[in-house]
Amino acid sequence: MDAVRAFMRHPSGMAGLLMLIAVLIVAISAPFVFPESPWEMIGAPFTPPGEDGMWLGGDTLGRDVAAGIAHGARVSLMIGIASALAAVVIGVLVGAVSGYFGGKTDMVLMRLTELFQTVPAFILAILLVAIFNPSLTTIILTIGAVSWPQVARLTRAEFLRLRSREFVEASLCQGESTARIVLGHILPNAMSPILVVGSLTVATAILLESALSFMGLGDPNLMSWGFMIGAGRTVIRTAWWVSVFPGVAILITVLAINLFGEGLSDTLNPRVSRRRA
Amino acid sequence: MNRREFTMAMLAGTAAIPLGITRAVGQTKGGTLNTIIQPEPPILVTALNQQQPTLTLGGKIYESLLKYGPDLKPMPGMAQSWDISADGLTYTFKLFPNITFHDGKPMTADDVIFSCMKLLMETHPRARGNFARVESATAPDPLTVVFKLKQPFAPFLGCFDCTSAPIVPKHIYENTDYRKNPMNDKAIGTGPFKLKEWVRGSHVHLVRHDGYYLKDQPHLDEIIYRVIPDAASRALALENGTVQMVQWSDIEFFDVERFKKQANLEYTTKGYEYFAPHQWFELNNRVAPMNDKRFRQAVMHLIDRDAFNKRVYFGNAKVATGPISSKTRFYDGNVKRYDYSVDKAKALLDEMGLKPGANGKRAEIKYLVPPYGEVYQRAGEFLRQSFARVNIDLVLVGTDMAGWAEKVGNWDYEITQNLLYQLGDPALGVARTYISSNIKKGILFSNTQGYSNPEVDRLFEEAAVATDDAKRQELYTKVQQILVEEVPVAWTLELEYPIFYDKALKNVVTTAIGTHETFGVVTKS
Amino acid sequence: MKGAAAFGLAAATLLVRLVAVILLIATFNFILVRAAPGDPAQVMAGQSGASDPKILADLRQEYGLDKPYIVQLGTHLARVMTFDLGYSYRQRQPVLTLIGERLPATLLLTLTAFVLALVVGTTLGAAAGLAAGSVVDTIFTVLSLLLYATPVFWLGLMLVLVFSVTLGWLPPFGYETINVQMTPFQKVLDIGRHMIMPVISLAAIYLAIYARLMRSSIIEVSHQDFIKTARAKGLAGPQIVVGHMLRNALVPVVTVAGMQAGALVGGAVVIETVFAWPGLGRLTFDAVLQRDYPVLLGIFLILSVVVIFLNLATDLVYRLIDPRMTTGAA
Amino acid sequence: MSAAMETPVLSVEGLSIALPKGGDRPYAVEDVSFAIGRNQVVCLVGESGSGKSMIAHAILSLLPKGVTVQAGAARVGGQDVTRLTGRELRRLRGGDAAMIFQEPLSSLNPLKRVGRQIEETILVHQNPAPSAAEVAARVQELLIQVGLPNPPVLANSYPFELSGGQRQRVMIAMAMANRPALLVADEPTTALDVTTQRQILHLIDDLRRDRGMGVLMITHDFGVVADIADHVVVMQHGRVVEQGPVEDILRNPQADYTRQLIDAVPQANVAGAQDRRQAPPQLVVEGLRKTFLVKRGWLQPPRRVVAADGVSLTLHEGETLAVVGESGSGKSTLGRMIMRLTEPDDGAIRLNGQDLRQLKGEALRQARRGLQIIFQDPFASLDPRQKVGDAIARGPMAYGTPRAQAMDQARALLARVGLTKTAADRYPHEFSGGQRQRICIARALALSPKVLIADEAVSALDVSIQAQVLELLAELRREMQLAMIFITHDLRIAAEIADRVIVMQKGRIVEEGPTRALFENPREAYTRELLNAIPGRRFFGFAADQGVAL
Repeated sequence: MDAVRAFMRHPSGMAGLLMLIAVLIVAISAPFVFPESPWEMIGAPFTPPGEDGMWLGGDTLGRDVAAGIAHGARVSLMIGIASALAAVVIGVLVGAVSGYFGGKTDMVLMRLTELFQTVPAFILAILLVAIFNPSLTTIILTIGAVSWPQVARLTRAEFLRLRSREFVEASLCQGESTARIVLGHILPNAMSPILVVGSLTVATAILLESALSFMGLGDPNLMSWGFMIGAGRTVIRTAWWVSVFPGVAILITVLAINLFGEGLSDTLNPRVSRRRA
Repeated sequence: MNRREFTMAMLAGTAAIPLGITRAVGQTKGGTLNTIIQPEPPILVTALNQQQPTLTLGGKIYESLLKYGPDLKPMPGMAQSWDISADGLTYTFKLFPNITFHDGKPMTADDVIFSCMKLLMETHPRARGNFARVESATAPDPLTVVFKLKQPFAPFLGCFDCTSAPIVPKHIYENTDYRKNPMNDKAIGTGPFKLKEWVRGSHVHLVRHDGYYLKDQPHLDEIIYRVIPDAASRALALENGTVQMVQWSDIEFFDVERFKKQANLEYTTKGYEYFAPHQWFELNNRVAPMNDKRFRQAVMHLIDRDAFNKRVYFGNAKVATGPISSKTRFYDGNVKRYDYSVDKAKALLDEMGLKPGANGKRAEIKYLVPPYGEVYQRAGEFLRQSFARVNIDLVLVGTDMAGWAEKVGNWDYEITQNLLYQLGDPALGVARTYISSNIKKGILFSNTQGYSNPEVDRLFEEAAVATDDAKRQELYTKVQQILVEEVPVAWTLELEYPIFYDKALKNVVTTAIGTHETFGVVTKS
Repeated sequence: MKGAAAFGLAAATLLVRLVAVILLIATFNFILVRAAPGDPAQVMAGQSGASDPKILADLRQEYGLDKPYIVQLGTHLARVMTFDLGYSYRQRQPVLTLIGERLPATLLLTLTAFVLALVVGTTLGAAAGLAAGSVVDTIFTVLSLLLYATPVFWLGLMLVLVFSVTLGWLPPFGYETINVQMTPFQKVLDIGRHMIMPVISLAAIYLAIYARLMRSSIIEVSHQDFIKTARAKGLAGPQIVVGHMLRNALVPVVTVAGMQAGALVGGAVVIETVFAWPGLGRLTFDAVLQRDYPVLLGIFLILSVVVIFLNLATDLVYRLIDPRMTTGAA
Repeated sequence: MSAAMETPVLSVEGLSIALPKGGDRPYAVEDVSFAIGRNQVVCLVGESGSGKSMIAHAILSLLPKGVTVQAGAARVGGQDVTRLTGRELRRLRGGDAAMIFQEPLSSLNPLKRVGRQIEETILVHQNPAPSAAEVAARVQELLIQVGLPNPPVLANSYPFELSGGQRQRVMIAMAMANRPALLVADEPTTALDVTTQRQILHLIDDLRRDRGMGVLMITHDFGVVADIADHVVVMQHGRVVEQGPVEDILRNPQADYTRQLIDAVPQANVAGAQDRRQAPPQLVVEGLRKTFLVKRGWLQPPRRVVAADGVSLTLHEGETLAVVGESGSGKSTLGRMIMRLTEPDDGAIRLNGQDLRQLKGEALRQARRGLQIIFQDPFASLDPRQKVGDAIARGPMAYGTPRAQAMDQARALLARVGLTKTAADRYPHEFSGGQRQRICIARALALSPKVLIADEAVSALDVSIQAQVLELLAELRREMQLAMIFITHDLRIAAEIADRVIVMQKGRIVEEGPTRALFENPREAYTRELLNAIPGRRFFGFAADQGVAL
C-alpha cells in the first residue's frame, strides 16, 4: 500500500498510468464505438481525415483509420502483454536456475543467454516468424523468445545478490528447504525489478510487433498498428494520415508504458532511484 | 543526368557537376536511360533464370530469333526470315549476318542449336516443354537453323521471343556447369546493350554494344537500372525525374492516376500482350466445399469484380470473362456471365446444403496469401470481406515465397490467388492450368487446383496440334464455354500494368513484350 | 618476456572463444533455418512458370538438400571454418561475395549511427544530468522519452515525408547519386547527404537510451565521495566535470552500448528497407522471403561476428576508460 | 595550549544547520560553538545522527543539497566560510583548509592515477602554475612525508592498486599539498584495520606537530579521542552536550550522556573469562583449507586468495571462543565454513563427533539445527518482506514444530531478548539496528542450538547499543549453555566476552590461548602489535598494558 501511495505521488509515473488507462479505454470500447469490422471498406479509398464520417481518414481500401487504431489497440496491447509474459516466464526460469545453482549450470545457461543476445534480436525475430509463419501465437512466442535474455540476466543477478544475502543464508541455516528459500525469500525480493523490466518489455514487445508487421510479417487477420503503418507506407505521398496516426498511437502507448514502468521502478526500487532526486 | 536532378544537386549544396549537358545535344543518338528494376534480379542470364526482373533486364543483353508485334504476329529478330513446311513439321530460320557476342566472337547457327537443344533443355522449364517437341535441329550453314518437329505444334513459331529462347554463347557454356559458370557474372549475349557494372543492392549499368549487327542501333549510350525496393521511393524517383521509365508494378496501382496527370510522362498499358497476365482465385477442387461446382459458382457471384478492380487495382485491369485473356489469341467472350449477386450466391450455397451453423457461420476457409506484395494482401482482405457477406469466415494465412510455393505445389491449401502469363497462345499459357495430364504434385503453375475433365483435355490436345486457325478457334471456344460453366478457378481480372516513360523517350513500346524488348530502337532527345 | 607470454595467451584464449562462439552460432543458425518448412528447390524451379521433377532433383542434388541433416551440418561447419559460407543458388553468387558487397554499406550506416548516438547521446545526457531538475533537463527528458518510444521505421517515414516529400531537401533513398562523375570530395558529400536520414532514424532510439543512461550516470557520479574530495580540493565546477565526472559516468554507458550493438545491427534491417540502403539488412529480408538458406546462414554468422567484434571494441574502450579492468592489483 | 585563545584557526560560532523540510527533525545541528587553535587537535565525538559530520562539511561549505547553514558562522582564519563567494571558497578549500574522509577508496577518483590527483590539488592553488618538474617533485615529497614507500611507482598507481591505509595516506598527502592551517578529518580511520588506524593517527599527529596545524577530528570512538585529542566536543542530537580539555572530559565527565558513552567503551576487561578447556569438546575443526580464486577479466590468470590455510580449533561445551584478526585474515570465512555456507577445500568439521562435511541433504539439514549464526549487518539479516515473528518461527516449523507453538515460542524469545511481544507481527524495517540484532539473536536461538557463531555481531552498532547487545549475549550464553564462536576485529570486545582467543592472520592461526594469558602475555609479535594498536589504551588501559604509548 505504501508503494501505491508513493506511486500516486510520482508525477511522470502517474502521467504514464493515465495515458495507459486512456489507451485501455480505447481498446475496451473499440467494439462499441466502431461496431463494424475494422476491415470493412466503408468509404472511398484515401478519404482525407474528417470527410465521410472518418475523422482520421480512410486507407487504401477505404477502411476507417480510426476504427483500425481502436481495434489495433486491442491487438497491440494483447501481443505486448502476452509476449512480455512469455519473456518473463522464460527469463525468470533461466535466470533463477542459473543464479541459484551457479557453477556449471550457470555457465551453460549464461552461454546460451549470451548467444541469444549476440544474434541480433530483430533479425532473429524476422527469421523465427518467417519460419513458423506469422500468426498470433508465433508472433507472441517469437517476441518472447528474443526478449527473455534481458529478464534472465536480471533475474540471475538478483538471485546471485540475494542468495548471498544474510537473511537467505539465515533461512538456510534454519533448515528451510530450497524451494521455500527460492519461492519464499528470493523470488519475492527479486520481484520488483523483474516487474519493472517486465513492464518495460511490454513496450519493446509492442515496438517489435509493429516492426515485424511493418516488414509484412504480422498476422494478416489482425488489424495492428504496425500493419497499418506498413500498409500506409507506400501511400505516404497520397495519404499521409494512413501511416501517421497509427505511428502516433504506438508512440503514445509505448511512452505511457515506459513512464509507468519508470514510475514503478522509482517506487519499488527506491535504493536505485533515490539518486535521481 | 537530367536538368531536374542537376538543379536539385545545386540546391542541395553539392558542387555542380559539368557533365551530361553536351551529350544530350546529340538528339536521337546517345543519352542515358535511368529506370528501375524491382526486385533486384539474382542473375542476368535469362537462360538460367526466368523471373520477371531477370527477363526485363536480360532482355537488353540476350536476344532470340523472333520478336512479336502487339498483335502477336512474328517479326524478325536475329532471324531475318523464316519458313514453315506445309506439313507443319519443319521450321527453317535464316539468321542476320555479322552478329557478334559481347566478347567479340561471332554468333552462328551452332549457338542457336546449342542454346535451344542443350542448355535451355536443362535450365529453362518453359523452353524445355517447347523444344522437347523437336525431333532434330540442324545447321546446314552457319546462318541457317532447321527444326524438325515430332508432330505438328501450332504455336511453335511463338516460342522464339527473347524471354522464351534466349541465345547464349556456346563457346562459353559448352561442357560446363551452366549454373555455376563464372562467366554468368559477365552476362555475354548478343543484345544491343552489354553489362558494364552491377553494384548489388544499388544499380545495374548497361552500355551500348558497339558491334551490334543492326546499323545505327542502339541509339542510347547506356541504361541504368536502379534497385529501389521501396514503392514510395520508386514513385518519388519517377516524380522527380531520377528515373525516366517504370514498368510492371514499379508504381503502385493507386499512384497510376496521379502519374497520368504528370505532364512530362507518357502512359501506356500496351506491351504486355504476350504475357497477358491473367488473375484468379484458385480454389482447391479436391477440398470441400470447393469440390462442389455450385460453391465455385457462388464464389463467382460473390466477388464484385468491378469493385475489386476499382478498390484493389484502382481500375488498372479489365474484368476477366474466362480462362483466356481478351488479349490472347482465340479469345471468345461469348460465355456464361456471373453477375455480382449475394443472393444468387446464397441460393447456390443453400442449395448445396452449406447453411449457416449454430454459430451463424456457413464455413471457415483458409486463404493462403501469396507473398508477393501488398496488393496480394489487399486482394485477400477484399475476398475476406466478400465472403463475410454470406457468413463464411476466410482466415488469411501468411507465408513466405518458399512456403507458398510448397503449399500450392503440393496442393496443401484451400484458396489462394494466382497470376499466370498466357504467353500469346492458349496452347502455351492456358492449357497447362486445366489439363489433367498437368496435375503434377510438387510443381507450381501446373493444374494445382486439381481440375479434371476428359472433354477439356481432349479439346486442348486437339487444338494444340491443329494447324488451321479456324479449327483451333472452334475448339478453344468450346473449351472456354465448358470451363466457365464449371469454374475450376474463380477468374477475376486481366491486369493492365502501366508503363510510364518520359516524353523525351521514343519507341519504348514496340512489341508484345514491351519493356522486356531489347531497346535497340529506343531514342532519347 | 612475461608480458608477451601473457599477451599470447590472451590472444589464444580470445581466438578459441571466437571460434567456439562462431561454431555455436553456426550450428544454432543451421538448426533454426533447416527447421523451416518449404523446399528451396521447389521455389527455384517453380518461379519460371512450369517445372519438372528432374530439375527439382538436380537442384536438390546440387545443393546437397537430399543428404541427411547431420551430413549437411557437418559440411556446413567445415565450410564455415574455412570462410566458405556456401553458394546462393538464388543469387548465383558465393554467399561471401554477396555479403562482402553489402557489408560495407551496413557497417557505414550502423557504425555512423552508433558513434553519433554515443557522442551526441552522452553529451546531451551529461548536460541534462549536470542541470538535473532544471527546465532544460525536463525538456531533454521529455524529448528522449519521446524518441525512445518512437518506432524507428515510422521515424524514418516521417523524416522522408518532411525532408524529401514536402521540403525536397534530402534524397529519400539510396546510397549515392548514380552515374555522375564527382571528385572524391563531392562523392563523400553526396554519400553524406544520403546518409543523413537513415543514420538519424537508426541512431535516434539509441541516442535516447545513451542520453538517459548518461544523465542518470552523471547524477550517480555527482553523489560519489570523490566528487566531494574534488570540491574539497578547491576545484571549480568545470574542472570537476571534465576531470572527474565524465570518465566515471561513461563506464556504465559504454557497457550498455556494447550490449546494444546487436540491437543496432538488427535495427538496420528496417531502416535499410525504408531508405533502400544497399546493405545487409535488405539482403536479409529478401533472403528470408526467398528462403535463401546459404545467404541467411551467412548473414547471421557474419552479423553475429560483427556483434562480437563490436562487443570486443566496447570492451577495449571500457578497459581504456577503466584501468581496474586491465592492471592486476599491485 | 594557550595558543587556541589567541588566533583560532577555526572558530565555530552558534552554528545551526537546517535540514530539508519533511525530515524527522528541523535541524541537523543547533547552536554549536567551539574553536581550534594552531597545533591543536579537537575531537568532535558522538554517535550516529549526532550531527558531527554535518559540522565538518559545513566548515568547507560542502553540505549536501538542501542542507543549509541557518545561523551562526564558521570562521577559518578569521573569514566566515558561510559568506564566501565561489572563488574565495575554492581558494580556501584545499588551501587553508583541507579535509579527509572516512572511506578512502570511494574518496579517490578510481580512474585517475593518484599522483595526478595530488598534482591537481597543487596546480589549482598555485598561481602562477609551477613547472611540471616542480609539481612532480612536490608530489614525491608529499608521498614521502606521509610515509608511503617507493613514491615514483606509487604516484603512477591507481587507487584500487593500493591498500586501505595507503589510500588514506594519499588522501592526507593531497590534503597537505598546500600546507593548510586546518585539517578536517571526518572519521578518517573508521574504515581501517586497527593497526592501520594507529599508524594513520600517528601520521596525522606528526604532521600536526610539524606544521602547527589545527585539526578537527570527527569520531565516534572514545579510544581515538583519548589517543589524539587536546580538546573534546561531545555531541548528541545536533547539540553540544559538553566540551573541554580531553583529560577533564574523560576523567570527569559532567553530562550523563558523556559518562554513558565512556562507560560503554569496551574496557578490555578480561575478568569474566573462565578456562573451560576441561569441558568435553563440542565442536572440533581440523585442518580447514580454503583458497578463493578471484577472476580478473580474461587477460589475467585468476588471483589466489588463501582464506584458510590449515585451521584447526576445538570449542568446548559452554565455552566462548573469540576469533580476532584484521580484514582478510580469514576469520569470517572460518565461521562460514563451519556453517557450511562456504564449502571448504579440505578438512573436517565435527559437531558432537559427526563430520558435517560428509553430510548431504536431509542429514545436513538435521545436523544444522545444532549450529546457528548471527551476522554482522542487522539490516541485511532479515527478509524485508517477512514478519519478525515468522522469521523466528520458520526454523522450528521447518523441523516440524506446529505453527501455533512455534509462534508462541517466537513471542517468548522476543520478550527474552528485550522486545515487546507485539514485535512478532511487525516488519523488520520498523526496528532500529540494535533491535534487529536482537531479533536475529532470537531467531538463532529458536532452534536451541548447541553452538552459536556470532560473526562481527556487534560491529555495525553504536557503542552504547553494542554494550547492551554484548551483555544480552553473555546472559543468554549462560542461560542456554551455549558454546559460542565470537568473530570480531575488536580486541576489546573479544577480551570482554571470550574465555579463549584465537588470533588469525592471512588464513592461519597465529596464536591461541586463554583470554587473560593472551592479553597479559602475548607470545607472538603480531598479537602484540594488535594489542598495542587498541585505541585509547593510554586512558582506558587494561591489565596487560605493555606500556606502549602514542
